[in-house]
Amino acid sequence: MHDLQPMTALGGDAPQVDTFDHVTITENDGLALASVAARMGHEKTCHTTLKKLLGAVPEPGKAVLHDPEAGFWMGPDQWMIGAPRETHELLADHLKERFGDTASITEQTGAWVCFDVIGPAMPDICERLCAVPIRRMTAGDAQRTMIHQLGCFVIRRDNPEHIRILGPRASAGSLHHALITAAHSVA
Amino acid sequence: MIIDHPLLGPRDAAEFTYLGDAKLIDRPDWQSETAAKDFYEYGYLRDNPAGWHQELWFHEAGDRSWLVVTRNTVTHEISKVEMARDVARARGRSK
Amino acid sequence: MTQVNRLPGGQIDRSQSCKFTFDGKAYTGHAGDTLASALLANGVRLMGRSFKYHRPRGVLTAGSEEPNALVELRGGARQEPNTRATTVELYDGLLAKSQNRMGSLRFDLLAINDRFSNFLTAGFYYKTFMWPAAFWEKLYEPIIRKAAGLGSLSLKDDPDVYDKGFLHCDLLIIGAGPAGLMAALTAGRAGADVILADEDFVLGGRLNSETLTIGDQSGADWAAEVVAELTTLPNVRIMPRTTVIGAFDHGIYGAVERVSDHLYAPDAGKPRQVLWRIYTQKTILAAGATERPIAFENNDRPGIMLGSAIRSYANRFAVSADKRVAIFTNNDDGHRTAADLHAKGVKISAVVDVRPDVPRSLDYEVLHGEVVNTKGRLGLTFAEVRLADGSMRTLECGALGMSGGWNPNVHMTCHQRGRPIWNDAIAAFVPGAELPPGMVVAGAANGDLSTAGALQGGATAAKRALGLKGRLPKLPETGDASINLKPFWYVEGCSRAWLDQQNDVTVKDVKLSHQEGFRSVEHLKRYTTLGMATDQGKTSNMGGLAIMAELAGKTIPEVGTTIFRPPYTPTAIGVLGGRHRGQEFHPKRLTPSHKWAEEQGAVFVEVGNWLRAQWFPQAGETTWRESVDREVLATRKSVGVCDVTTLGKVDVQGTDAADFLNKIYCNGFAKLAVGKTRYGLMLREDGIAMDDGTAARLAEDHFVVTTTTANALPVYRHMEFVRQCLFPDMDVQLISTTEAWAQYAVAGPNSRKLLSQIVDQDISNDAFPFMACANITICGGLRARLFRISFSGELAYEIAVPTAYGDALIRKIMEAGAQYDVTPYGTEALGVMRIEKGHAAGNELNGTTTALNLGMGRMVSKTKDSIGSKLSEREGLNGEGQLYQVGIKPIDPKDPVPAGGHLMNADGPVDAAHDQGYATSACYSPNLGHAIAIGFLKNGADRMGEQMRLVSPLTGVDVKVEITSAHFIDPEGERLRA
Amino acid sequence: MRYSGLKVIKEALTGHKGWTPAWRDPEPQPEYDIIIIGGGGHGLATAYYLAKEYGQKRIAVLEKGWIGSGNVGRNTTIIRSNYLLDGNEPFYEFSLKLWEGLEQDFNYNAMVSQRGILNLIHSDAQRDAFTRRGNAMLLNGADAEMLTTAQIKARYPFLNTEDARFPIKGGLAQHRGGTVRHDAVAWGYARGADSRGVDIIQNCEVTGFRIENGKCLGVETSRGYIGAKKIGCAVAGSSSRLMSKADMRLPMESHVLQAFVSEGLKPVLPGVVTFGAGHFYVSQSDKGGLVFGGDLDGYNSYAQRGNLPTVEDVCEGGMAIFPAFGRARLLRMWGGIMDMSMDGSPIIDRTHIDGLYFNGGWCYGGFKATPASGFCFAHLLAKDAPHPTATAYRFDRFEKGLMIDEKGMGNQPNLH
Repeated sequence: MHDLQPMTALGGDAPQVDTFDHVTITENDGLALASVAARMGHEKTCHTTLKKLLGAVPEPGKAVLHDPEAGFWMGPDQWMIGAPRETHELLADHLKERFGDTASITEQTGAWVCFDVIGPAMPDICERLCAVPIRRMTAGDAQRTMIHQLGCFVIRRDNPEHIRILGPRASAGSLHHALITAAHSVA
Repeated sequence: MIIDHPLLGPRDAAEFTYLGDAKLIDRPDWQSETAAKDFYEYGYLRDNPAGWHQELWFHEAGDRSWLVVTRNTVTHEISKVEMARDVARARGRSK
Repeated sequence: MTQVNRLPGGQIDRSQSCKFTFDGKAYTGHAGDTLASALLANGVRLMGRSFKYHRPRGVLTAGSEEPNALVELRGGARQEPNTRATTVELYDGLLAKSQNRMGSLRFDLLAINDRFSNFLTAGFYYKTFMWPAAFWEKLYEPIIRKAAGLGSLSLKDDPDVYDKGFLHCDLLIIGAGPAGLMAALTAGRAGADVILADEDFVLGGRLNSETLTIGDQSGADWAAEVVAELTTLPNVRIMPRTTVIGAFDHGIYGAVERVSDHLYAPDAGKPRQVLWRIYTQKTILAAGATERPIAFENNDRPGIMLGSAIRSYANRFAVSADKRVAIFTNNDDGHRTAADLHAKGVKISAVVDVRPDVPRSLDYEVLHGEVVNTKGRLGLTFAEVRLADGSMRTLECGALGMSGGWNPNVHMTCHQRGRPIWNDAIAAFVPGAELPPGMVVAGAANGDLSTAGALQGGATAAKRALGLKGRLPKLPETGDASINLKPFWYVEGCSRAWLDQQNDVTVKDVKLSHQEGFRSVEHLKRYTTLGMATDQGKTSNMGGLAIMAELAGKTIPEVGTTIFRPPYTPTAIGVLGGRHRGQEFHPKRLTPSHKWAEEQGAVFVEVGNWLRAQWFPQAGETTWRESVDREVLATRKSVGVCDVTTLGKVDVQGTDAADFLNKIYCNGFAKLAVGKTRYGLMLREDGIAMDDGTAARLAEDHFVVTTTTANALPVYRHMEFVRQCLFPDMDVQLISTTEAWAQYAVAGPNSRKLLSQIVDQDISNDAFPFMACANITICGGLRARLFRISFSGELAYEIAVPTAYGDALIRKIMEAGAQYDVTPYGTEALGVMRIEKGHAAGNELNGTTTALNLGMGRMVSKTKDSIGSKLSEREGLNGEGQLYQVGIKPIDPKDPVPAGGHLMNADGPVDAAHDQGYATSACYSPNLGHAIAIGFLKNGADRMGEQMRLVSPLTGVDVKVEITSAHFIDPEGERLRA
Repeated sequence: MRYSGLKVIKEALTGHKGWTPAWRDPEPQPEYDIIIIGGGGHGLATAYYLAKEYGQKRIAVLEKGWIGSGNVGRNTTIIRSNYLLDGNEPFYEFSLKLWEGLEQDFNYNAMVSQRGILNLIHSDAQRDAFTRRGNAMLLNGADAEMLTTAQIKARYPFLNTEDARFPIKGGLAQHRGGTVRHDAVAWGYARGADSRGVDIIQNCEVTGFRIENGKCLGVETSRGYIGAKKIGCAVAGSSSRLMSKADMRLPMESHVLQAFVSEGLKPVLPGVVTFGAGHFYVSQSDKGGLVFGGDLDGYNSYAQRGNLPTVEDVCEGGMAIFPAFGRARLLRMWGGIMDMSMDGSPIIDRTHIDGLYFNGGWCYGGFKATPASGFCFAHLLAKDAPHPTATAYRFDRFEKGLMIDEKGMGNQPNLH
């Protein structure tokens, strides 16, 4: 086994947590991610495998919040699969084994920073960040949108006060800054 | 503006990048005898109508789909939004 | 000073006193006052100066349409010019100054302009100031600029922050007067998601300014009760202090919420204002109406106000505009003002009514006639009235209310294509048929000037907008009636009668404009500046139009209006910029080695949104060149390492992946072996080079494509276009992986030795030759990718690991490379080495160069179809006289060869007509010991060894140079393959 | 009537009774030697120079609305000749020279204000590109100066150089650049043309061309048929619509460009500043308003209005370099329709139809070109040969691969 230590997207050894009166913003460093894109002519098989994996095929604009693998729709015939990194460090390899030639698999773990925003002020914060209709979204809604000029995924979780935001990892600092200032604004 | 994405529903046009006339789908045959002229017209001439216009938009901050949007250039009204891939196939494009 | 004009009653909070100063003088008002009402309460009528003639100005209105009472609010960096005193909520410690004056407000030296007003008529400046030509910039213009303008900016950075936000609703209601409130109540009770926005800080609109009753309550109490109910509805969002500024396409509205403007300063971390982008299905415009003035001689003196404003001040703010008030009206509304004031004990000098059948009053005198002139230097003292029988009367008064009728606030109905239509009954423009989609108009904004009509209109509009069935709820009784207006715009024979009080446009100016042929409304506006003041014509346009129509022998609707444009009221530029300021203007992209590079003291440079290490200064190095030279020499001598994560990376998979690359690259990829990498040149369809990079074939159906840092996004977009729109049946899948991998270039003769200690497999030249690529593991098991490619021209590799391990890898490389003195290098050294090697980069791929220009003409395959190949064959892009990429070196090694310099024949003239080419990229080559450049030269391929001049008159350089191959170092490429 | 300070004084003392209309309002005649379609800056300038410089008679300008109601009345008033490429720089420098003597030439104060224009530089690559451009300007006889950040700061002390996301590393200045009172340009040319006998016919919309055997004989208008020996089209923004009546497809798209003006302010900005790392440029009008703009909205449009994202984008750029502008208020915004050509450069050329000439594709650079555009179009119409500074603006340059692409964006008009 190698001895290289990963660093979080915000540049720390451990994920960052910011606590406000009405909301907590947590850097979530525990996600392994890989994209799955159906190969042409293999869409049905690919769907079957997805269904076995997640329990359902995520529809456009939706996530399937399944355990341990969860997934959301990224684009036509393309999904992002996530799982705990501790147990799924080689998620992409495992998916490749399961999907074989029916799908193109690409490791995405390193491409994203993930923040969990939890608390009663979550909708107010969201309204200052992006154009998703946050108060009309329900658990399992997943939309890609712009936050501070960054293309992000916004996923509404089971807890009605919880939103998960995936943003481009290289801009983790800027995204974090946007979240924190929004939290200050509405606090 | 709001573009009613065929898969995702209404989305702010600010999430999209604009390319132009959807005739850009109709790329000429490179081996045709008139290829030089065809490519010039394909690349450079535009109807540029004041009225209904089919045009290409890319959902850059979304699902990365190219869409064909039928929009009125005078009123900005949008009457139809299609997946560009479907339009391309319907116009006979393949591999 | 005491509040001499304060009346009993009103909606101010007398328990809360607010101290404030105006022009350095201290006053006191109450919470609930505006600055204007508090000044009036304190007997202050003179509040400003007009734009051109610097005439004394007092408050004209009680709302956001105020053209006169503009002040510089607050001080220091928060100084806020042109702030309407009528909309400023009074707070304790408020500081305001008058503006647009030279000297004091009372003794403005520029008031001399008024004396010369006869020379300064509309458009006078187009006819003079032309001689001598140079005097315009030197003399005339500076004087004009200094005298013009209104308030001043502090020129300090705005210390406040601004937010942006996004709201979604079923129904947006603009305006919370009787119509808006009734609409909100109807929609809110029906369960719709409603946003109710009003620019005022108290909801109710005119109800707060009137004495009329709704049911058994005062209008203001009714409004408060409705607001209280709305507050309890979770589906209704009430937004006071929020101005909807514009109706944009497809139901998107911009709105500005003034979160902190009523405070001394925003609370820590809180924004001053928020720009909301509201997405709504339906909209009810209930923006009310604006009263209009009447033009008569000297109708601009402080104390002369809109009648409705006088009523607002009296009823809502408990302020009388003066001890003695006269009214000039063409409708019943003027009489309401008189009645309300009289009831509060204010002396009414008289009501002057132009209508023959004047309503009588037992309480005050009513005259049938016209106000023909006024007196009073800094404030109104007398009004001269010509009675219907021709006799004259002088009225002593300190305030005069003008009631010329009401203009519905139709602005937002016209923000898209709509044009208003004329309504004879109220002699005003009302919303036309073509409204922004989803919009319904209600109440006074729709020309319905009665309260009963507003309530009914609001309820009906809500039902219509939401498609609600059933009957209207029972509406309360109200006590107002029609205003019986007789259209009357200006007093016959007047000349210096103000239409646009701020810009000093008078009746005379409109007449002159017509005389000189400026007869369309657009010409009138532009020639006279009528309606171009900060009130956007709200108080001025109609009068001008009416006179224009009369002069042209047309009706007002035939003359038409100018176009209403956003914003509805002037909007702080700061709030439109939001949080995107300073370092947050654009997000930053940091590479995985950023933290490590900071520890090394790296100097960073912006590359798009990326921050990249530019060089790594070491102790004792005093100039950047020293650092860069060291980095280059060390790399070429032993080994260097550079973070190249920023290069775009696209994962291309699928059974047609190779065919796809054949389309997007002008050179061939079908035959590239698995485990090999190839350089690829991508053309735009117009045949011009778009981008270059490499494609590594990791498997039969899997390529990794790299793009330049700058073009990562457009290239990805282009690839998706080709995939989805041109070849929709190709089995190929794309996804960007730019940020998924941390990638480092390890370059130099010792790079293999260094990496051998890190990677888990054999990378000898045989096992891993030049242009090889593979999925590998490093450090005993971490997944990684290795590419044997070189930008520096040295034996080199690029190694990639998942981003989270990028920091660990750079530290590992430094540790493993210590024995070879591994040197981190930045973008500058990277640039030097690629220029030494003659590699094209952004400066060469400038969007106008072809493969041929870049010396790669033969790469464009003729045996396949690829994007851009056909149009690259055009005659103008081929043949004699084309530019070719060349190397440029100075004859005298001490000379610079600056990028941006132009190449000229050694013995020819130096001018544009004889331009031979230009240098694109230049650097000092520490390996060669002199400056070098690459550039483009006409027929350059045939001119090797030629001596030329490189001139840069802009930077004072003119040097002799020699044209060489662009490959300054290792032209045969032996090092690469070592 | 000649305008002068003396005349103004005389009129002021005699009740302004002597002022006459700045141009006549003639009925259209059945036939003219030359018809110019489009009463904007370019069309009026063309007519003016045809009459004044090329001795042409019997000229009419047909305008569908009121003169000056198109782009000459809705731009951000900037003039400059800071171009890079051979096909452009001599032309725009010619234009700038015409601006310099314009007011005396047509006896109208259009307030040509050579207050200077400054393009900020934020990267080394940009500096290299601007160096090349500045040298091209100097080699073409224009003026250019590379300024240091300190020199810029001395002139614009409130420019954000301390906390800038993209540091300001210098700037390319053209001191002869500046601003002009845009409406006055139309009026000045109209008055000058009218006084030389040109018929300016307003509210006369061209509805079609009468073309027989490949020759254009005249135009159908809302006021009847009008014949002409030569017809020149100069209808920026409406070019495609008009030329489609002659069955022509053009290498251009129509796009909306928004512009903005703030409330009046005491002088803060001495010259014109453009922000090279954002989408923002600004100057201050003589009335005191900050006049600013940025990028196109980006989609084809004939609606003279834009949308909120572009408004925000422009103001973000403004706040990034001038954070002191935050407390100034935006007073008005509007949109103009730009005929964006495929390489970002204009066309002044004959069409394939005899007697029909075209001037258009000015993108958003048409205002500064007004005098030279009129002059060169007049030259083409009068002599049937391009003016020496406008030889590159041909229709066939796209088919031949001779694009004049200053920005290097290729055949995508919204990127120019």
